[in-house]
Amino acid sequence: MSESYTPQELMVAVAAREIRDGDVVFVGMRLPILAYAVARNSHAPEARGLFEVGLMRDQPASAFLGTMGDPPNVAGALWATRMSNAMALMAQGEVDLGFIGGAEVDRFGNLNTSYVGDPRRPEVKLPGSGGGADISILSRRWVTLMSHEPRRLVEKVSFVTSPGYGDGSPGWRKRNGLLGGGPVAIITTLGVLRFPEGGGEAYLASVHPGHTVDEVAAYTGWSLQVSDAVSETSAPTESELASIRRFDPEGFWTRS
Amino acid sequence: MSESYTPQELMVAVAAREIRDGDVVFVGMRLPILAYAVARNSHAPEARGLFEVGLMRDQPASAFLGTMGDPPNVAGALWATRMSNAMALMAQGEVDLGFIGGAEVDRFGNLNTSYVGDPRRPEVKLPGSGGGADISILSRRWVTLMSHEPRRLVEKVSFVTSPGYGDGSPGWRKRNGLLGGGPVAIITTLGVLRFPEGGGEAYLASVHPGHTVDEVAAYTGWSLQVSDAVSETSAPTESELASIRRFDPEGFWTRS
Amino acid sequence: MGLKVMSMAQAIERFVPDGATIALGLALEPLIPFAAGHEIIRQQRRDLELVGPISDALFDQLIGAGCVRRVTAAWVGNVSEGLGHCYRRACEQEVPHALEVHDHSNFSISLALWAAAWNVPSLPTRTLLGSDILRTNPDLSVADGLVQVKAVRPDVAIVHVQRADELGRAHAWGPLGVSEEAGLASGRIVISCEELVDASVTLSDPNRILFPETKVAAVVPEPGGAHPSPVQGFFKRDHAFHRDYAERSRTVEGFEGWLRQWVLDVPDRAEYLKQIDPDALRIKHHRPSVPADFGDE
Amino acid sequence: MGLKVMSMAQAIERFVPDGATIALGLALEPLIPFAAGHEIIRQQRRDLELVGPISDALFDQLIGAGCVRRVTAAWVGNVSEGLGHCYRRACEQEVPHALEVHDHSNFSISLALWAAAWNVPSLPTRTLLGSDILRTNPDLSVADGLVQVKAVRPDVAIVHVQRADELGRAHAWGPLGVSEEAGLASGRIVISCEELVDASVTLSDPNRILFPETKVAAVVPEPGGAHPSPVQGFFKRDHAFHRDYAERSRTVEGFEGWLRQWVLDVPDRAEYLKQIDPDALRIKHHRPSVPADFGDE
Repeated sequence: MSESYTPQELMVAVAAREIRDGDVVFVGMRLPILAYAVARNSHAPEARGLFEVGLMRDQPASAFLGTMGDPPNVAGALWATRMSNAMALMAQGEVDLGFIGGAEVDRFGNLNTSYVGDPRRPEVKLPGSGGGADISILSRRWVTLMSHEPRRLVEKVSFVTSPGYGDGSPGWRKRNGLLGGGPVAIITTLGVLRFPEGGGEAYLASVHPGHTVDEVAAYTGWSLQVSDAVSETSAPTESELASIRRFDPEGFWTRS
Repeated sequence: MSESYTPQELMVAVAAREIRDGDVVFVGMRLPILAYAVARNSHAPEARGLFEVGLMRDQPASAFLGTMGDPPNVAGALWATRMSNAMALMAQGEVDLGFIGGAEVDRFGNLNTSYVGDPRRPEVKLPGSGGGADISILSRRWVTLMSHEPRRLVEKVSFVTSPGYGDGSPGWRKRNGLLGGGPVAIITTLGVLRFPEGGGEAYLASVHPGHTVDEVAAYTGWSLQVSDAVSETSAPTESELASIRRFDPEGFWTRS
Repeated sequence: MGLKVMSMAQAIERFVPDGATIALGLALEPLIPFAAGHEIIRQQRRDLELVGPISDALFDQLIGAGCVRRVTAAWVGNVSEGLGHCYRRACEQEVPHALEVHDHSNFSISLALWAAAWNVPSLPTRTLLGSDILRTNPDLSVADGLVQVKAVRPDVAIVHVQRADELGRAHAWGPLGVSEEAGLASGRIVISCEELVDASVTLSDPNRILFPETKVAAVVPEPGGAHPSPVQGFFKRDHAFHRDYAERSRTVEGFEGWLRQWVLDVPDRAEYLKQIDPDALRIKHHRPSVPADFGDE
Repeated sequence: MGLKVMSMAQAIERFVPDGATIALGLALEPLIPFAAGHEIIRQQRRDLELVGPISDALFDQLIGAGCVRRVTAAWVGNVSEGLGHCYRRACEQEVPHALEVHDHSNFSISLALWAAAWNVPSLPTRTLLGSDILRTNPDLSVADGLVQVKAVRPDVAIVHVQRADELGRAHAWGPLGVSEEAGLASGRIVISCEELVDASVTLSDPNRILFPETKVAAVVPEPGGAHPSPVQGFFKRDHAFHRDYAERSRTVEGFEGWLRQWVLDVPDRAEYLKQIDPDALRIKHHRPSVPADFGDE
């Protein structure tokens, strides 16, 4: 593995590539804030970022953000409003891509950010949905980022905070009234998992430089399907790295 | 009849007296705007005016208002917001008194501002509810002002835009889920009609100076009940008149 | 960049087709987009559905000119003068043709737009219980002691504001009526503005930006475009103009004369304004808001 | 006049009784009323229900201090650091005591507050379909393919703003989260502010006034009252402070030490601020908004 970038920097670069030019992106906390900044500065100059706190931006904030509500994210915003207005756009299908963080994900892309174990007396109480459930249900497509560990990529999440493809059966989302298309990628510290068109079970699409398919499979809590076309994830380019380091100069998100 | 004031000026003075100090008043168009200004300058210095356009005021506007959305009503406002926020306060029971104009009223205080005749092919198409239906249903108590003519005070309105006491049966409003208490007065060009505690049929409470009970009854489209304690309406005081003329200097509302 | 800026004629041509559902007059009495309405009349749009709470005389004019198939509104008339005579003729005599009316109250039209903004079929409310409006409007129903107000989704909202930039960030101030929910509920938004300003003005105050720019399809610099309605900081309401309209529109002939004078025989807003004395209506006493500091570092 | 202005101790004493349902942290990450929360801890309030979308670390602190019976929220933790350790201990080990949790998403908590603001039992939405949150929160149900979100009516909303006058007209700017609906939904509002200003400042811009003054019960001048959360134009977020809190609150002993240092052994916000370097956090680059002209004549 190259020493020239961290796993988080690679994840940010991969996440940025998920953003298409012109997309309205519902930007989550932490790495996605950087991913938006990187994309906006390279291949997606017409993207718009929507933040649940109640902001829309074009240009990324000019200074480091610890949270999406930090003052540099407000200065120069295109809209400072109420959360429900940002959610209204997403409920109308006007959000092309959302990012969600998760503590646990299963093979069908269901995320748990609420309870590990029985909700009535959990082993671990996680912080909860925030906007995650909203994004998973309402955005047109979404991506999650996660550290690749067997305790995080699990056979079955103990609580579905943010639904992916449910039980994996065809048409599960539509049958249950979920508006958006569902997850398109799980970007981890080891590789990128994707989903078949129309949803279903995740498969390994690419492995990060320095890692192997077997290693990824070993760190996954279910029997991982691997694409015939599995490839090596493209490393961050010089310009992606420069962008990342400009927006996270102290490495708060990408070097800790 | 004294020549020193017009019927409209008397109506404004009477309407102003309906405003209690500290009331939040949902102020309708035309004469009620003046009534609010008069009350605020005399016995109700702590009243607040709420305007459906999306305004709250303490001081009356410093200049003539043709509509509640005129610029002088905005300058110095305590809140400039959306209509739904003003309606929210009323839906919570936070509006003590509302004013509604009407084209027709019946003995139970039901107002018609929509259709005279069959709505599918009306004899007269009136402008509609505006906020009238909302005020009639949601404010704690309300008052209407009207020219006293048999075609306006009718046995039964052809369309209930803004419900008063419905069919007049006890508990009609509560039974139908209406939040507020209903109408308390109909202020006309000839007198003041009031309602019994808890609602029901209107009765003549006072006759304006220069008019008689018989005259009022003759101009009413139903057999009008008259209070045993029917009195003469108190004429506008000097200070009420001064106030009215200050806020309607050209007599746009009160002398045309 | 700047592709949203166009003339009113272009904006109406592109974004208001025959049969469209259009929301306008959304701040109630102020900021009514009369210039847009008159251009719609000039372009002879037909079968429109008009959506709004209270449009002052604009809805009456569009109805009289034969542009309108349906009105979904709380009130149609002339705020300072009373009845809308064209509205009456359409409903009572089918002149110039029949008109479908979906009656609302002010609160319920707001909720219909919020329902569309949030993409739900309807929203519940306690208002309208006991009102015959429930009998005539098929978009209202009662269940479990609450009124269900069906979503109303305009194709386009037309909004006049004090200032906007070329990318569609609009600043409006004063009471906002249902502007915000109507903009969010609509597929697109057409802005007309007193002043086209640099983005440094609009972005200096993102809280005052009324709509997400992604919804704004057109920005029309149109000073005086709300006359005779008031524009805080710019123009007083022209009460005499409303009175004159009320008097002349009492008859079909009177209305047609009015329409020729102020709409059909006038190519655009600039020419229209030459027939009035804008300086007499212009607000001369300024009351600038105290700035808010959006400092970030 | 001026009877609403009081100290934080007075405001909490008068308007936050034991058992109250209180909404706070309503703009999400910015403007969190930490000073108010700390005074609630000092006054040893018990059995509170906390309502809010994301409170950053404030909910965690109130829970750790034993003030809370129920949390109705979308997220409880530490935004830049992750898990809320006191929240974990309460849910996992009933330390300091058991906690009831009504899980929401950000959108659904907003709708719960709008339902209360509009005085309807619930509002419908498409969000949460397919989520197990529907299984654990009794305030959510499914009917006709939509989620019904039950109204949440706080007794009091506590809101930190940039400036307010003595009669309670508050100006806040930057993203507003659910501040507006929470204020309207609540019986009363307690404002804390960076600056107590003359009414000529607030009334110069009535569009920026956040709440109807009739709902505002108290105005507490409390500069720095939102630290360590950010306040546009005044203070940056104190990320290091959040990190320190996250580390120390990992254990009960660590949390108790933190609580003594920053809350229990400090009489008020002025003393608290002496322990930090406010100048290092103060925003020094100003970005005044371009005024809007509210001229009327």
